[in-house]
Amino acid sequence: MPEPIIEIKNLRVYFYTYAGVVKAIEDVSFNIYRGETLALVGETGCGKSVTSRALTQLIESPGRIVSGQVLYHRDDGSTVDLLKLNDEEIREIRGNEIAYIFQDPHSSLDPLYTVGYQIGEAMEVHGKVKNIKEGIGRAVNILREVLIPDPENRVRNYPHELSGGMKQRVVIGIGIANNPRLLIADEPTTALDVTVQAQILELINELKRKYNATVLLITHNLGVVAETAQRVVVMYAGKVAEIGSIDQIFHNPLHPYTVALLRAVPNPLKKIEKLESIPGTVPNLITPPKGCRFHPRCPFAEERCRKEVPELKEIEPGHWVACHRY
Amino acid sequence: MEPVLKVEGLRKYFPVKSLLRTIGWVKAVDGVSFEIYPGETFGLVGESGCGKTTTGRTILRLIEPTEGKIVFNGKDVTQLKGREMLWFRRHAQIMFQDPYSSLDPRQTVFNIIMEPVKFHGIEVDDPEEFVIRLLESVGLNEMHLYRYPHEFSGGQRQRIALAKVLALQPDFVVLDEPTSALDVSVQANILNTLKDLQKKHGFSYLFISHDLGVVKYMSHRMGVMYLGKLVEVGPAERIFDNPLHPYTQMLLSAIPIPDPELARKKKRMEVKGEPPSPINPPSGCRFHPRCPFAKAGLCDKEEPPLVEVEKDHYVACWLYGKA
Amino acid sequence: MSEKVEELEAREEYEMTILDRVSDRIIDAFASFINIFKKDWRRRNQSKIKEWKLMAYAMNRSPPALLGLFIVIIYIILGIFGPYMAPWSYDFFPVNYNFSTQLAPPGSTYFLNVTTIENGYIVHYTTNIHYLLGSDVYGRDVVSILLAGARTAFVLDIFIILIGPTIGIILGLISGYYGGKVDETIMRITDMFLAFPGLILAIALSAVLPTRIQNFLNAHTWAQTLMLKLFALHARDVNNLGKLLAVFVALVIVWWPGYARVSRGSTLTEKENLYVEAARAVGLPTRTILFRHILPNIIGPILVMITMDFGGVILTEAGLSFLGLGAVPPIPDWGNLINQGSQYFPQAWWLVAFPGIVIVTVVLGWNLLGDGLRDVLDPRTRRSLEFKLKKKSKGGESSA
Amino acid sequence: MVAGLGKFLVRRGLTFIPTLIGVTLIVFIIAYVIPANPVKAWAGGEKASQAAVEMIKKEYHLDQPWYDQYWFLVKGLFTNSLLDPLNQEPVFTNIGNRFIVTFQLALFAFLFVVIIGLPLGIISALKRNSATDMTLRILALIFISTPIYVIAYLFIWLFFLHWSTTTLAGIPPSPPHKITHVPVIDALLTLDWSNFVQQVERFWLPGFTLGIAAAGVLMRFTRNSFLEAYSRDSTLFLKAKGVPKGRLYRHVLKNALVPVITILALQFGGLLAGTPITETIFNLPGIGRYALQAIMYLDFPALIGVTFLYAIVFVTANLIADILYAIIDPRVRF
Repeated sequence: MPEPIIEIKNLRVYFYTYAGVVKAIEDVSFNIYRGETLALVGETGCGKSVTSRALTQLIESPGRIVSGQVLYHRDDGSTVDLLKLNDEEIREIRGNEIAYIFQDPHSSLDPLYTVGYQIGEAMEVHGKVKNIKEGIGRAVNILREVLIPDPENRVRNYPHELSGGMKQRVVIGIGIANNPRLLIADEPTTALDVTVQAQILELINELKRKYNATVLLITHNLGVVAETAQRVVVMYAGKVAEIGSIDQIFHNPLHPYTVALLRAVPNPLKKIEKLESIPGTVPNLITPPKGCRFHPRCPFAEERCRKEVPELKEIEPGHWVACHRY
Repeated sequence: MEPVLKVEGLRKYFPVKSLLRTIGWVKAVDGVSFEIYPGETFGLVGESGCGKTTTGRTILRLIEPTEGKIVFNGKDVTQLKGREMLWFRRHAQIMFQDPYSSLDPRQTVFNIIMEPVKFHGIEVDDPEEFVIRLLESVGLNEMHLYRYPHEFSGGQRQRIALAKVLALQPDFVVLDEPTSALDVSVQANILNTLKDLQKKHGFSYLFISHDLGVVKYMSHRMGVMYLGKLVEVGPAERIFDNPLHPYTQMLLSAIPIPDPELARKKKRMEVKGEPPSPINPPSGCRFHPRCPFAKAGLCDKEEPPLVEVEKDHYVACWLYGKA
Repeated sequence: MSEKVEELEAREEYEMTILDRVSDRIIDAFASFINIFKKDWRRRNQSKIKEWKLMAYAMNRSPPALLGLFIVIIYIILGIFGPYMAPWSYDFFPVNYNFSTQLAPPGSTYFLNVTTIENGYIVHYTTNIHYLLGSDVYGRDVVSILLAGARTAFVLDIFIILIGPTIGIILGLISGYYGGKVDETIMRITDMFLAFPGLILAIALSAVLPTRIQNFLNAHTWAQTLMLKLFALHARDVNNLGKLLAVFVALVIVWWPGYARVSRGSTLTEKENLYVEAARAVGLPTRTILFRHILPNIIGPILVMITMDFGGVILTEAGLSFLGLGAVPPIPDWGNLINQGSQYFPQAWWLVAFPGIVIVTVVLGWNLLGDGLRDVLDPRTRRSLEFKLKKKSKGGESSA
Repeated sequence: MVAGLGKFLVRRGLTFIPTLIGVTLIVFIIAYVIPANPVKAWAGGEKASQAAVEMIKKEYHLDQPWYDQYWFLVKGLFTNSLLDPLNQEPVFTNIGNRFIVTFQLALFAFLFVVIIGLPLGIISALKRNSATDMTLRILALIFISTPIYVIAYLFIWLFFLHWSTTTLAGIPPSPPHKITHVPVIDALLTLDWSNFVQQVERFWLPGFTLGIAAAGVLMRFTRNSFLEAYSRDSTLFLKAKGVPKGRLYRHVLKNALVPVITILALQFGGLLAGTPITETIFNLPGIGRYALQAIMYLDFPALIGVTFLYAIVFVTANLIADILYAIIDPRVRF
């Protein structure tokens, strides 16, 4: 039985925006197991990024974590609820035990500081080095580890002097600088070209093996999921639709949304006569549909789907789905 | 059959300036030739900065070409002026990638669609009826007539853009990554609409994309671009089944396959380096620094020509040339 | 925690206020008015009308902006009708050998024996003049000058802002859209003007221009009549028009470069939007692209700037007359009163205080309005209001 | 990096040359082409003798074609041989001492702008959408809306007539040791406290008056700039790195300062422009008043000298802004 490193229970995040209360995620629950790569997939606005950020309270105003628990199991056997920690306690975990990589390397880095400084800073704020200067020294090794050529000179470069792929390597370098136990990669390759994407995914896998870390990979690209993850959580409109291993999700999808999604993606290695599209549009999360949030677009929707919110049920070992059909 | 569009030796260089002097050229498009036949979709794939978007825009003379011939329905577009240019503007259209910036936010849907129609002097009995008909053909309706773009989702906006293209009844449309800003579920919808319209009206498409899966789904024939040059041209099915150029092979091996079983079985090739800057492209074959099969003394010296290796399947690589 | 959520939701709901209904009425009336001339206008622009109403709601919920609007409306009314509301003519000062009405403190009253010619007869009568806010160095009533001076300020203000920014915006649009050599030339010229401190340039121009302008006026009677009507001046002041108009020309010259810069910048970013390229792709002429597509999209922030500059022009114009340039007595002018007062400060404090208060109030009014417009023009504010009003009305139905 | 900066400065400096040429041309047009008959005014008004007029015409090349007049003028400016027709002294000699007064005034004003505008702007941003923020925003608008000539008299009444905390007559002597030629800085450098206090007593009120509007502008600008920098993705990434609040704000502030610096440079130029009014009211013998005098007497060589000086200061301020910009923001150098 795999042991969980993170247990997310009934997480709920709302955004109090100009336009009203956006119920970004509601009652999201799933586990992340030690040593796995878990992919969180879904379309724009489904709440996958919000979920990943809520883990360490990284929700900006007007957002607010309304309820839920994030149980974090430390190596020493102790367990903490990350949502109960105060600012300083959670700060010590961020970037140290749980590190992030964001989508756009161009905007993640501060343009006014050298990459060496920014890597060194990540170590310094967690007391891994005495001062930034020592940190910059250590940054050379980190740059070497993320396969940046000529690291001795690159530490002195500013972000704008590097290509997109190189910047993302630096961002990854900042992520692994403190040897984190959980690495959260939020669409790490969306802004990059396919060939660079392949290299970055390869690098993340490599580093994960080396440090025995756990990876939470957030993506909308089902191809990336199939090639890198072991388990998948499919989200739709702020809720978890389905959880399973990649083989379960890709070869035996249960939720009508997952089924439709897989039929909408063109596979370059298969002959496709006709892609199937999902009718309708993603619902507005200020006034989400009652009952199952997918029912307005679902071909199998019945009266019950319009009224009752489906619970997440385990259909086969490790394969959970939130749908009234099961 | 006569091609709708024939591009020959198209080049577009952008100057690089420093202290008022030109110190170099970005060779965005460097000698590209292909043709597109009526009712056909020609796909153009490549990574960002390879010149595929510049190619699309240069063909429509949104950017003036540095060199080369663009023959559209028998007329050289680069020589057109005045009335004839307007004729070209009407019959060759473009649809853009970003649905959020490609519609003027201050105009109603009605105005967005009618402005070009009025400008080109196309006679319409009842403008409202005309626009409603168009909206219906792309899956919108008369409720949307007097709304502003911000009231629509990304997919709906691309439909409006499509209705606008349809209004001028063009022969040829450049589709510049029309779905890359959209979610997969919406993307399938737009792609299918595009295919249906092509069947109905006999449009020719130049389909530009970086997504190999989408290109395969849409195109009859396709070209692969690398640093301003076409490295492989041929029927789409053939290129995917039997990629000849090492770059095409690298692209295919780098692209993630949405099927775990196929992904595990997929033939993999190591992906080396990043695309170099188009300012000073490598000598000889531009791909040689990243190519696992590069032969010193040949690939880094001489540029391979685009040659027909099997029927209708062209490739620019010394592996198939000087044997 | 969930209590807090409900509280937040509750606080974010809005009801239609009386002001909202008033602004709705005004906008509806305006729409019907246009509808008379343009068939179907109201139906075709329902989205736009809804947007206008939402803008008005946003305005109605911002007290500072409302205050600004109120001040500005008063200013405009006084700018148009001020000279006719003044108790005395702007150049009337009593001459009396027994006492001096010069620099009379606020609240003082004098009895006057007036001798005038009416219908060809010499008329004598007695009256009294009450200096509510005191009198100036000539013995003119400050209230009357302030009211008549509103017209001077208003006319200069409107015309300078109509002309200066328009020139700037057009040059900026052209410069930003074409780029290259055109851009380089226009921007170098703009830089030259920006390198002058605006006030110094204005001072220099208003010092050298009057003679030329006066010569022009003297040669063209129609221009004289027009200007006298515009500024509501007596025909005998025709020789002072040159100095007044010099300020006008000077400020127009000073006021365009800033707009050229800003609109060039916005055009540069705006033309990156694909709709501009889409317009080129269907062959639309540059003129249409610039004025029908780009201009409406960049005008928002410029409108805010224009609103605030209505205040800026008043400040600068009054500053020039404070320095003795531009409007000189007997032409009624706020800055000129302060100029007079500065020579008798602190004895004649009212000559600085009252025009000062008027200037600060009006300028602040424009600035508050401009600042409020910035929020009103922000589409996010409008979306939010739309949502909250909708929600409120829904809630009301269900409870009823 | 240094080479990059040098190249950048050369490039930037080159664009200033046409600006300066243009400025002299504009002044030339204003001074020589527009006025009806300046010579008469210089020679002593309407009653000037024909001989005197002829002499002045010859001296200032006014009988020559316009390009010759212009060349004479520019050459005169650069060699400081252009004479002020009123007192027959070279123009820049006349300007020299006055400029120090004006510069010192602008310096005081600038100090007030920075110490009022920056912190209040940052506070406003940190407490955004609160009552404090609202108050500060309205305060900034009031600062912007109040003309110098109103606020000056209010302050004179308060500080001079009422509390007598300042003086309005004469200017204190410069300290004996001249290092920068700016009295207050020299006094500070030579630790001449009594002189320093004298300078401050005389200059703080005019400086404060002159700077208050610009402080309002800076407050608004700093607030927006700070909020913009705070809302960037890089801030979220810093949080995700576990960076503590203090250091986070340091990153944000540095990013926010990049645009603020340009505004500051422009404001320094703007402050100089506001000096004619301030100097007149506070009775300071600076170039603002000199310029006014020159205009009143149609003393155009002096006017050209002053505007040329203003343009140079403006251009220099811009250049300094560019240098600071390039130092803070590594992207500019390329």
